[in-house]
Amino acid sequence: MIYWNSFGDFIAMGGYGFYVWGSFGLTVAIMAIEPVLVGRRLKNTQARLKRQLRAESRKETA
Amino acid sequence: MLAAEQLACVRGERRLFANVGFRLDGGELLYLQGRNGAGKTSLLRMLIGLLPPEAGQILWRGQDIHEQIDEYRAELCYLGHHNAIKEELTPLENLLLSARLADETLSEDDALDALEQVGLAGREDLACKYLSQGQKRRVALARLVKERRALWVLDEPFVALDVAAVAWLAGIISGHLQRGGLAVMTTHQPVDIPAGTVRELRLG
Amino acid sequence: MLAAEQLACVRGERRLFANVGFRLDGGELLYLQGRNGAGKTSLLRMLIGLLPPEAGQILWRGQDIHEQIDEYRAELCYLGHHNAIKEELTPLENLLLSARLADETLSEDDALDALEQVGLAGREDLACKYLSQGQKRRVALARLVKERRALWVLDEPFVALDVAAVAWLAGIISGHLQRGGLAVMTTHQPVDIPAGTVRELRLG
Amino acid sequence: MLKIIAAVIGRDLKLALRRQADIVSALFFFIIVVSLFPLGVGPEPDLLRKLAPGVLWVAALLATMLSLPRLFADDHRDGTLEQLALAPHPLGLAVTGKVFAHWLVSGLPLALLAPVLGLQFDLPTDALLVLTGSLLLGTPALSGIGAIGAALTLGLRGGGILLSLLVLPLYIPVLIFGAGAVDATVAGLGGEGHLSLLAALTFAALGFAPWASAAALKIALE
Amino acid sequence: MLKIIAAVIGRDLKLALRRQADIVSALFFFIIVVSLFPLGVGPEPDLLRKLAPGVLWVAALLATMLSLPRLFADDHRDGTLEQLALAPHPLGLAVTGKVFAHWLVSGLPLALLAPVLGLQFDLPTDALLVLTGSLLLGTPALSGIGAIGAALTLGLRGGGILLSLLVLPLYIPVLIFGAGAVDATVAGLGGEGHLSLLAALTFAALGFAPWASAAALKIALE
Amino acid sequence: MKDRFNLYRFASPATFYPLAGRMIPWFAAFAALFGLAGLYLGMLVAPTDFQQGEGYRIIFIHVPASWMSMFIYLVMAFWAAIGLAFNTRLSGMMAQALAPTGALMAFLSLWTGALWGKPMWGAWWVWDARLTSELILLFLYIGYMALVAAIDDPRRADKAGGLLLLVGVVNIPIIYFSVQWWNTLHQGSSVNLTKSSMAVTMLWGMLLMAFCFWSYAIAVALARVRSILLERERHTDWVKAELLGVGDGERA
Ligand code: HEM
Ligand SMILES: Nc1ncnc2c1ncn2[C@@H]1O[C@H](COP(=O)(O)OP(=O)(O)OP(=O)(O)O)[C@@H](O)[C@H]1O
Ligand SMILES: Nc1ncnc2c1ncn2[C@@H]1O[C@H](COP(=O)(O)OP(=O)(O)OP(=O)(O)O)[C@@H](O)[C@H]1O
Ligand SMILES: [Mg+2]
Ligand SMILES: [Mg+2]
Repeated sequence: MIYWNSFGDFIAMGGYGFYVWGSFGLTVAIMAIEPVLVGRRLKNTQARLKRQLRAESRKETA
Repeated sequence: MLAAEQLACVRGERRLFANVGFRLDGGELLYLQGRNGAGKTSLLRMLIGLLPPEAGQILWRGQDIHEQIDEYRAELCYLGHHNAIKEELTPLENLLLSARLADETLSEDDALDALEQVGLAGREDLACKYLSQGQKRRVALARLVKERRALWVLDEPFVALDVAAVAWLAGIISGHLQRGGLAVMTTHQPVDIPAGTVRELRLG
Repeated sequence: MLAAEQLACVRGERRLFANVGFRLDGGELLYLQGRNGAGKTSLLRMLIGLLPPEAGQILWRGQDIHEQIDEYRAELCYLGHHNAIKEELTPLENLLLSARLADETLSEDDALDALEQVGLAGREDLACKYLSQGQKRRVALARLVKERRALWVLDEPFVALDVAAVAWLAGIISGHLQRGGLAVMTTHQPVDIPAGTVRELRLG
Repeated sequence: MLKIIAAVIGRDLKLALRRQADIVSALFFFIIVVSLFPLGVGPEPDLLRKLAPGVLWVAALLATMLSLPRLFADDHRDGTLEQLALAPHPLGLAVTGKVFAHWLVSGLPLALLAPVLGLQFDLPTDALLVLTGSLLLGTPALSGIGAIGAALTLGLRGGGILLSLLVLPLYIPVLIFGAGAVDATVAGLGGEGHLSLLAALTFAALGFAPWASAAALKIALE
Repeated sequence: MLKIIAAVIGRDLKLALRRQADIVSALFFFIIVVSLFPLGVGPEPDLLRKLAPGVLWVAALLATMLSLPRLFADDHRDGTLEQLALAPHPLGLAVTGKVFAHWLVSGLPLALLAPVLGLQFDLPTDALLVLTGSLLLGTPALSGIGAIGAALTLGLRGGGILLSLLVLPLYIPVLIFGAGAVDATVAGLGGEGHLSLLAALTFAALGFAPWASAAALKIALE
Repeated sequence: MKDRFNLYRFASPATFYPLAGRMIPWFAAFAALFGLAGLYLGMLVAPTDFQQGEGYRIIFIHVPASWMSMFIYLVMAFWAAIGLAFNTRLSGMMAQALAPTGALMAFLSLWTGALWGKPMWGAWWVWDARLTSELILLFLYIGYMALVAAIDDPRRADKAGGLLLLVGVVNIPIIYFSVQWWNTLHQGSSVNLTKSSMAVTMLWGMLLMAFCFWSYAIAVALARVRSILLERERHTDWVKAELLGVGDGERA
């Protein structure tokens, strides 16, 4: 099934390695980083709001 | 004639007020009060239909203003923080143009007469940029002299006016009320309006 | 300490006033009056050295202010029509920055304290663009709380303030006078300043 | 309906005439930008002739764009816009008047000046004619589309540059067909096809833009 | 002396970071204007390569220029400028700080982005380097000269377009040497001569501009 | 009155926030699954292209990214239209949550296209209609984000941004049909339902990758809309309940 004869061939991509891996590399990088950033933003927001809301409710009860 | 029911206002993310209501009939003045940031200007902008209320409705002659917005506006005169005058034009040109754009008819004689009443006689032909802050305000107020629309909405009309001009404006508003007009007004300065019924509404 | 002699002012092509003079000593307040367009703001801008007088001179501790402009300005605090605050910054940042740019030292604690006094406690960390007109004015006024410069020049400081804030500011000005400071002020609203000698000067 | 449009046009023209500096500066900006290119690119006539349609059109775009922030800003600041919105007729009509007045003051003079500048680039006469025609046909679309951008960015800090960010991408079709018409004429192919597409664009923009701008203005006035 | 300059720079950078949209929009304006030319001129790579230095430099000029009106306008409108003028140190120092902050926010990013755009025009590598270098050297002069124009037109209606009218002619030497350096490199002649002239221009501008601007500001504040 | 209640409930932030939270893992899993399958087919199994050599494999990213860049814009425009017509709070937030991902997709389309163009056409970039209009699409995304960021009042931002989205939507057909309208370097559409000129494995690889990008975009946008929801609605009772784990406002 597998089309490639060797791993080296796979990396070389018939001489187009730079272009192919440049495309795939950046895409994979972006698709790895964006979710992390988004997830972090969500976590941060949740934590910050939690802190604020706690402080507020403490103020109210006080 | 003008009624507001259960109005609520949210600006940015803050709820400024909720459940505000009032009724106002001919010859009555609504005097809107409240500390800085209470939402007076916001309420006025709801009344003139520029700011959609978060909740509640505003009725004019028993009907929601947004269902008859052009008819409503033909009976409305609003004067905001800004003077709505063009610095390059003379007071006379400004007065005539603002009438034309508001779809009113105002003859040149009437306009000259109005300018004389606000104490700008002799300056009708000077571009407004040469007038002082208070004089510019007077040009804006000159609109009211010949204004016969039923509802006046005035946001801090007395700002920048000297004592003489304040008294004059109070007289103009009284006249409007006596003719059976309605007015809604905000101001931080206490001012005496000699005629008409004054209702107060305090926000916040 | 502050004296003006035979000042004259021409703006555009109009002579606003001529032969205006006064003397002001420690503990005294000069209350500048006049109808709209009389030239009050123009006179204040002369006093702070931004507008060169057409004729006459302004003396500080007996010497022309333009001969000692940096020294004079180190003793001067001016508050104009505009608030001189940045909408993107918080009240606290604004206060600290304006002190830094004016070459004053202001600790963060002092700044927080000042903000509390003007009734902005709890909003120190909110960007100023979210404040109402009156609240912004209060941020600007917070500068005065810790201000120990000798001469205060205030152009319509009470505009846009509600009743509570007006009383507070009058108190702050009294305190300044009691400490032997000088103040020059304009306003169309009559306001009671409880302490110090009040001199009046009427233009036009 | 026509009464109010005419009133707005009359007012805006009167204001523009009172401060002629505006009209003159837009024209001079156009001239200067066009003249910058020979300075940056070098003086070869062949190169310049090829450049000319693109440069003239891009400069016209930029000159129009620079005058856009003020289309509504003055009226907004001094409260006139509020009064227009409160008048008992649809705001779109008033905006139509303003767009038309803007074109009279900015687009029309550009189109009339362009052939003179085209001469500097050694364009042949038929290309000059098509250049003027394409500008006459295309600049109303620039005013119309620009009005939407101006309304969307009204009152925002940094509005000018944000405005160009929003508007320039939408100007690109106008630019392509406008400059394309001149290019085609220079190449001897005849620019009619481009010109009719340009006319279609302008019609669409003028029909649609005032109402979109009015909607954006109402949002800005809240 | 340095304290006040540093305070002004710190404040302006803080403000710029709070509204990053500004920086980003200026950059995108640059990109868009650069992209407009091929659309107007046509896609031939040879022609485009010849155009590239001129187009990139003109676009940098225009992008800088568009951000100029706000250099003092915000401070003027909210009264901060008055307070700066009333501070007990020369106004020129504060202006120096503002000019430097303006460059950090507008000129520097442009210079760093330019090589990427140069690639779109198929410029060779050494030309790309010289392009970046010339922009790094030249843009401070643009900020400095621009500050004078911004101060002179402060508070005038239609200031934006008037400003460009004043400033663009003064930018021409910078443009000629800047684009010239790149042109010379593309032609294989070496751009050092142009670059050193550019450096001289920048030094002169930075020494002189803050004080001229301060004088103009004082006039505007009367 | 009743159906209005339902409509609002459907778009109600309080119900949507937890729902989105539950959907995210699913779409993330789909994305990973389709991605692995697509890469396996595309990179390991599919044979070479006799014209373009191995360089053609960029297609497995280029085409899905290009499609998504256009599709996301259409979805944003759809939400904008809903928001302007029915004044629903959620629509504007959805549009804002999608924009960065859409811009990234447009950027990836440009990036992979440029890396493809260098070996195939000998230039990183040519000023051809499709490439140019894709670039404009990126500008439209950036313009939208800049406009929304410049407006402080979130609801004004939603409305103004929505209007801009609707105005800009004319660009999408231009991109899509540009290769047919203008004679350009860029190749035309080769995927169509009746006859496909591509090898079956290539086609499947591309479709799987497209599904991967699609699921990915949904997952990321949902996560982003959750933060936006929290920030916007931080004063409401449901956020309090959600974050502090207490009952709803009536109890408090
Ligand atoms: C930066 C440059 C490029 C951009 C912005 C771009 C843009 C696009 C877009 C928007 C599509 C999707 C449209 C559709 O499916 O009809 C697409 C598809 C495609 N592109 Fe590109 N492209 C670029 C460069 C290239 C290059 C250099 C090649 C190959 C030599 C290429 C080959 C393809 C192919 C084969 C498709 C799929 C068409 C189909 O089968 O439907 N593209 N591109
Ligand atoms: N467009 C807006 N976006 C966000 N917040 C706003 C907006 N307009 C007003 N606000 C906020 O709404 C509140 C009320 O503003 P408003 O102008 O109605 O107050 P006001 O009662 O007129 O106050 P003042 O007495 O100071 O004039 C303020 O806190 C203000 O910051
Ligand atoms: N820069 C200027 N150029 C020309 N005329 C000016 C300028 N500034 C002010 N004036 C004119 O000078 C006169 C006085 O203005 P000034 O602002 O000093 O008045 P004021 O006493 O403060 O009035 P107000 O009570 O309205 O604030 C006005 O007639 C005004 O039009
Ligand atoms: Mg108010
Ligand atoms: Mg004054």
